[in-house]
Amino acid sequence: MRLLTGRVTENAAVNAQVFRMGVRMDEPFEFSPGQFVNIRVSEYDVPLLRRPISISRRIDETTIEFLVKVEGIGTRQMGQWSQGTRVDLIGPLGRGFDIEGFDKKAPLLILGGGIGTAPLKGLAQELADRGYERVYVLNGFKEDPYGKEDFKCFEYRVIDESKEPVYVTDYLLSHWGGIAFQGVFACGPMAMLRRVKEIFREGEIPVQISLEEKMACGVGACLGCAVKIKCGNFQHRYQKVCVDGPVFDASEVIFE
Amino acid sequence: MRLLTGRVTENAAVNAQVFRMGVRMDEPFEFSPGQFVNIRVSEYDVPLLRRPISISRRIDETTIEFLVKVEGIGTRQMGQWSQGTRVDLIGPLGRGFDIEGFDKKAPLLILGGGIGTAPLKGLAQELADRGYERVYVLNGFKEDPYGKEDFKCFEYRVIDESKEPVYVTDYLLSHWGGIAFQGVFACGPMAMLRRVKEIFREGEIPVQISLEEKMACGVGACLGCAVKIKCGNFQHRYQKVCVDGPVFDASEVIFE
Amino acid sequence: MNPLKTDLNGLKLKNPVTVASGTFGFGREYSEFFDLSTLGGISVKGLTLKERLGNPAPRIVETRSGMINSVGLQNPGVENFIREEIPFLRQFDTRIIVNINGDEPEDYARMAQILQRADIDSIEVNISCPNVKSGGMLFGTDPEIAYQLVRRVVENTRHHVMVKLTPNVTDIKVIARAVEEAGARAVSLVNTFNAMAIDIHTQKPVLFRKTGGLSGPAIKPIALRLVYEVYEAVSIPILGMGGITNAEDAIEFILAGASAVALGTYIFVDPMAPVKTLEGIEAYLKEKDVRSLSEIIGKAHE
Amino acid sequence: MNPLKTDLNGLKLKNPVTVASGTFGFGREYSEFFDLSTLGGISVKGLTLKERLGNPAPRIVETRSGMINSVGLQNPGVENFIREEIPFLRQFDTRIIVNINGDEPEDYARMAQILQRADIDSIEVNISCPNVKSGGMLFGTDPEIAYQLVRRVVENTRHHVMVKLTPNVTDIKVIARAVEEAGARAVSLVNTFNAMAIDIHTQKPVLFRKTGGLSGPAIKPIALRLVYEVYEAVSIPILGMGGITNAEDAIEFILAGASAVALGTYIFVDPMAPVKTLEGIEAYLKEKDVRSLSEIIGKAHE
Ligand SMILES: Cc1cc2nc3c(=O)[nH]c(=O)nc-3n(C[C@H](O)[C@H](O)[C@H](O)COP(=O)(O)OP(=O)(O)OC[C@H]3O[C@@H](n4cnc5c(N)ncnc54)[C@H](O)[C@@H]3O)c2cc1C
Ligand SMILES: Cc1cc2nc3c(=O)[nH]c(=O)nc-3n(C[C@H](O)[C@H](O)[C@H](O)COP(=O)(O)OP(=O)(O)OC[C@H]3O[C@@H](n4cnc5c(N)ncnc54)[C@H](O)[C@@H]3O)c2cc1C
Ligand SMILES: Cc1cc2nc3c(=O)[nH]c(=O)nc-3n(C[C@H](O)[C@H](O)[C@H](O)COP(=O)(O)O)c2cc1C
Ligand SMILES: Cc1cc2nc3c(=O)[nH]c(=O)nc-3n(C[C@H](O)[C@H](O)[C@H](O)COP(=O)(O)O)c2cc1C
Ligand code: FES
Ligand code: FES
Repeated sequence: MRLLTGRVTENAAVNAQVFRMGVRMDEPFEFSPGQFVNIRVSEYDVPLLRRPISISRRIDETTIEFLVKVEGIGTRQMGQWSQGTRVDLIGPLGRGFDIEGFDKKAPLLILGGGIGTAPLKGLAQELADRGYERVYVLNGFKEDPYGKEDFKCFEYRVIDESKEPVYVTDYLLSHWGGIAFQGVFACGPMAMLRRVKEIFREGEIPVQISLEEKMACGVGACLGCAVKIKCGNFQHRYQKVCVDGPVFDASEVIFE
Repeated sequence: MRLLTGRVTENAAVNAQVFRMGVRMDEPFEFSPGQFVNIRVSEYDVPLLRRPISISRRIDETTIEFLVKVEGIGTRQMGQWSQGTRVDLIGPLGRGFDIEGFDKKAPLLILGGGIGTAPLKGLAQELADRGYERVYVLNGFKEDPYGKEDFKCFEYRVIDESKEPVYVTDYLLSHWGGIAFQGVFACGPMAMLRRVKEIFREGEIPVQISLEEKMACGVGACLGCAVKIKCGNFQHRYQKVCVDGPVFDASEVIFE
Repeated sequence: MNPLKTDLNGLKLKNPVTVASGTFGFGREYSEFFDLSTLGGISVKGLTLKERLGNPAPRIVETRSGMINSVGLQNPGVENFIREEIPFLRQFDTRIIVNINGDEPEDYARMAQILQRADIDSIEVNISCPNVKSGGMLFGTDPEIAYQLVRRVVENTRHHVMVKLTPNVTDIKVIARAVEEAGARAVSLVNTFNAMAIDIHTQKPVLFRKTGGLSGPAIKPIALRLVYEVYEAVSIPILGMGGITNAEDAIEFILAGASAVALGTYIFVDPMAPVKTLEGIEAYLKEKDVRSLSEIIGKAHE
Repeated sequence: MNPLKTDLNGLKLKNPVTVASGTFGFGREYSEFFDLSTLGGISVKGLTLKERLGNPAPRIVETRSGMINSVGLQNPGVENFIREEIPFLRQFDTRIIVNINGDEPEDYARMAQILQRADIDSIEVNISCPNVKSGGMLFGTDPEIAYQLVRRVVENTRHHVMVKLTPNVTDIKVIARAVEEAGARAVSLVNTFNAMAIDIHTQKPVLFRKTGGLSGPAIKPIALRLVYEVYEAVSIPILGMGGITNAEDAIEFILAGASAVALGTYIFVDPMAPVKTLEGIEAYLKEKDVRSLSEIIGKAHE
């Protein structure tokens, strides 16, 4: 993790709320899928704190892409950045998805919900590059789905809930229930992640979920981004989403 | 005074610290020389308070010009406004220069110091338009003087203190001391205004000085912009720079 | 039924949006921007028995998301106010809240007497002004003095009495309870926080009076916590303020326990803010299908 | 001679820029951004006798120019700290300031004993944490308790003892004098302000623990005033903090009376802020032709 600068290469609307932003870093930038950066929004400090945004995918050696949904004052300003705007970020941050040790020919599942699909793009790309042959992707959106063309995978299904009122987790059970996934990667709303954990609870297969929590430092110093993690049978402790995550083993996370 | 909007028509550097900004208001805009507006700098409220800026002159029925010196966070941002930027301002505010009742053929003096020359441009223009024939203008700058071409007057003298270390008030005494001015208008640093008051103290002629004080509301509600004014022989009271000024009769102002 | 109407224990407001003392003059200036009848109430610039000149300049300095003022209660005195300002304010369909201040506890009682015959809706007893040499905030930090002072005001008036509390205390609940016991019908909070700024070039405090009162968005989180605490401590209603900029802020105060709110500093930034805040609250109630404001007052405590 | 060196009554710092407890972990994270030997001192995350889990999330919420935290003293306990963190920190040429916290006054004395043998430079007695159920801030609001607590710590250690004061009091001078009398060698101030935010959609407080501590640029004007007041009340030196973002802010605190300063929240915004602040102070001293920092400490009082 380092304090780095770059410049916006393009900023394009994906739908009414989401934009795709390319940033060329001033030096080569290494990361693994699922990692994020902490972006300074304004030199005038409104908002004060940096905003954590996942790295969606690599464009070239120095250029990375973000997919951002406008939620409030920080993301709104980022959406207005024109080409050439200077970007000040700390990254890469956190532990991304663990893609070691899987069988290249057995099925893997990627589940995304809304803007949670952002880090999954890079994940799918990486898995494809590494020669995984049977990557299934299932993405759900409340409306205006996007990203279809970006996923490199064996099978891709997108659900537009405004037209087809079904959750990805339900679709999964009813349509892909028979597939013997060897691993699951998920990112999306808490309710979805909780449900994913339940669905795969009894199985032996690893389920990796990417969590969000409010962050101040993004580097592990403030202890702001606590997530409750199992610790022995009846106890818990807190881990930091920013350095111990954002990707966690679903079986360890205590949802409340 | 009203809450009005307009758009930046141009923003050009005058020297390293000063810029000239044109703003076309969304509707015709009336004002008199010496009045000012209170400008909202950022929709994100950094800085929080509006910034008072004199109207330098009229460009056309709806377009006005400002001359702004970069001092801090507010003026720096204004200097970055590109053509088309939306401007939110309250104005016109305050009491400008009183130019009634002078003899069109007798000499009038305008004294400016640095950015204090801003409202004097419009004053000189107005006096010329009204047919005053003998308007003398004397402007002093620490360095990098500007504005020569903008003053419509009978006699114009500019002092660049970086080359000619003399204050306008000294120059006035040594060079124009013999002229029987019927009225004086001055705007500039406090030290200059105080000296102007001293110079003309014994005379009968009216000296109008434009003052600055920190402002919050700009409309007379907060009582923030107090200036000490004589009240009887031994007493004082406070007036508001924003509504009772910014132009005051020098003989009434108590400098401390 | 009007879902916006609210009641500060006898002071009935047609809506919960008021403007804070000292930030709205006597209403004249902002009447040029919008119809003052839009407001639930107007708290006028703090008055004293006799006219006051106020402090020398500089009186204000901006800080991050806030400002410090040391106006020092410049005002025409209560008698001039009654004569010159009430007739103007009465043109509008809104409540007149009269903010009173004194050097001695007895000054407050005197002012209450003088205001007896005046056509006003509430007396706001300011025991929290940090910008005067004597009195002011001092009274608001000692529960015993606060009790006696408010008691005397209540005894001397038929008007609704509200007490304005200072945030510069260890435990605001103690003061709130004291003034409730003394007969206050409502409390308003918060006043400004003692604060200062230093000019690093002159190496002196920026304000002539060295310190002043901090207001604006910066203080909102502390003000909100104080309203939340006071709501649990007393049973009289609260007029909440401190850094409110829009409907969202106002609703936070209402959920914390305020029956009405006041905008202050932010009016300087956007004169239309009180109007927009009112519209936003109205939209929120509609969206949440709330029939009456009272349903959500203090709801964050549930 | 080094114009930057400063002395907190026995705790000698090579320069006045330190980092505030809880905002810098145990130094490991930010050591990846700059050489920690740049700093005058490091105050570590608040410790307790035994390991603490801290509060459930959400623990932080941003406000205008500030943030509220309710971390709740998550820490590994003092023994683990001594074993695992001191060796790391000692690699750097900087002062180690150990922030201690307790549920009972006696906890502090116990921790002081445990720290006796530890290789540290100062103990910062935190009697001002608003984010724990018992103890913490309570001790910092009562001069008598504060006196007794600090006295016991001083009796139990050979180390330099500094006391961290809470701003949530009516009169901070009283507390400052009490801890000075009890033998504190210095005071550090301010800790965070009790504050809250409410989510208007859920209609509940945002933080799990409802309230937390406000820090960041928003509080600077109040913190500065408190430092200014304490400087006039005690003769022990002050470590000043609260919303410092750059050299200009730091110099304001020094002029108000701080012998050294700490950056906190702003490090999250700009990890290089402590380094830039130090450079800026250095440039200021040069520009003003000041030979030693001590010449300008408290200068705004003249
Ligand atoms: C590890 C991580 C990766 C993320 N990746 C992406 C991404 O790739 N694309 C994307 O659009 N968003 C992503 N987010 C969420 C993004 O950080 C928030 O939407 C953003 O911080 C909101 O800032 P704002 O100023 O626009 O909204 P605000 O006005 O601050 O708040 C709007 C809403 O966002 C929530 N929020 C604010 N700050 C955070 C935060 N730090 N974390 C989570 N929620 C927050 C608030 O609670 C509120 O509900 C990620 C968050 C985390 C923690
Ligand atoms: C009636 C009036 C007319 C003015 N006309 C002009 C003009 O035509 N052109 C121009 O360049 N400037 C003008 N000024 C001054 C201008 O308002 C300040 O320079 C500006 O507000 C500084 O804001 P900032 O955010 O850039 O600086 P800040 O960072 O706020 O401060 C920088 C410096 O400016 C001073 N300052 C801040 N606010 C004010 C204020 N409200 N009034 C005076 N000084 C202030 C500060 O004390 C500080 O020394 C005028 C001021 C007044 C009161
Ligand atoms: C310039 C100014 C003058 C004020 N004068 C008074 C006053 O006379 N009486 C009073 O009770 N409060 C006074 N206040 C405090 C406000 O009424 C209000 O309590 C405080 O500013 C917090 O609200 P805000 O953050 O929305 O401004 C004043 C505030 C400001 C900014
Ligand atoms: C996330 C966070 C955690 C903190 N933890 C502690 C702590 O453990 N002990 C302590 O004395 N102060 C703690 N503080 C308070 C800071 O040390 C400092 O006093 C306060 O934040 C004001 O400075 P700032 O505005 O520069 O952040 C914490 C502050 C923050 C923001
Ligand atoms: S955001 Fe600071 S520890 Fe995770
Ligand atoms: S700036 Fe508010 S009264 Fe002049």
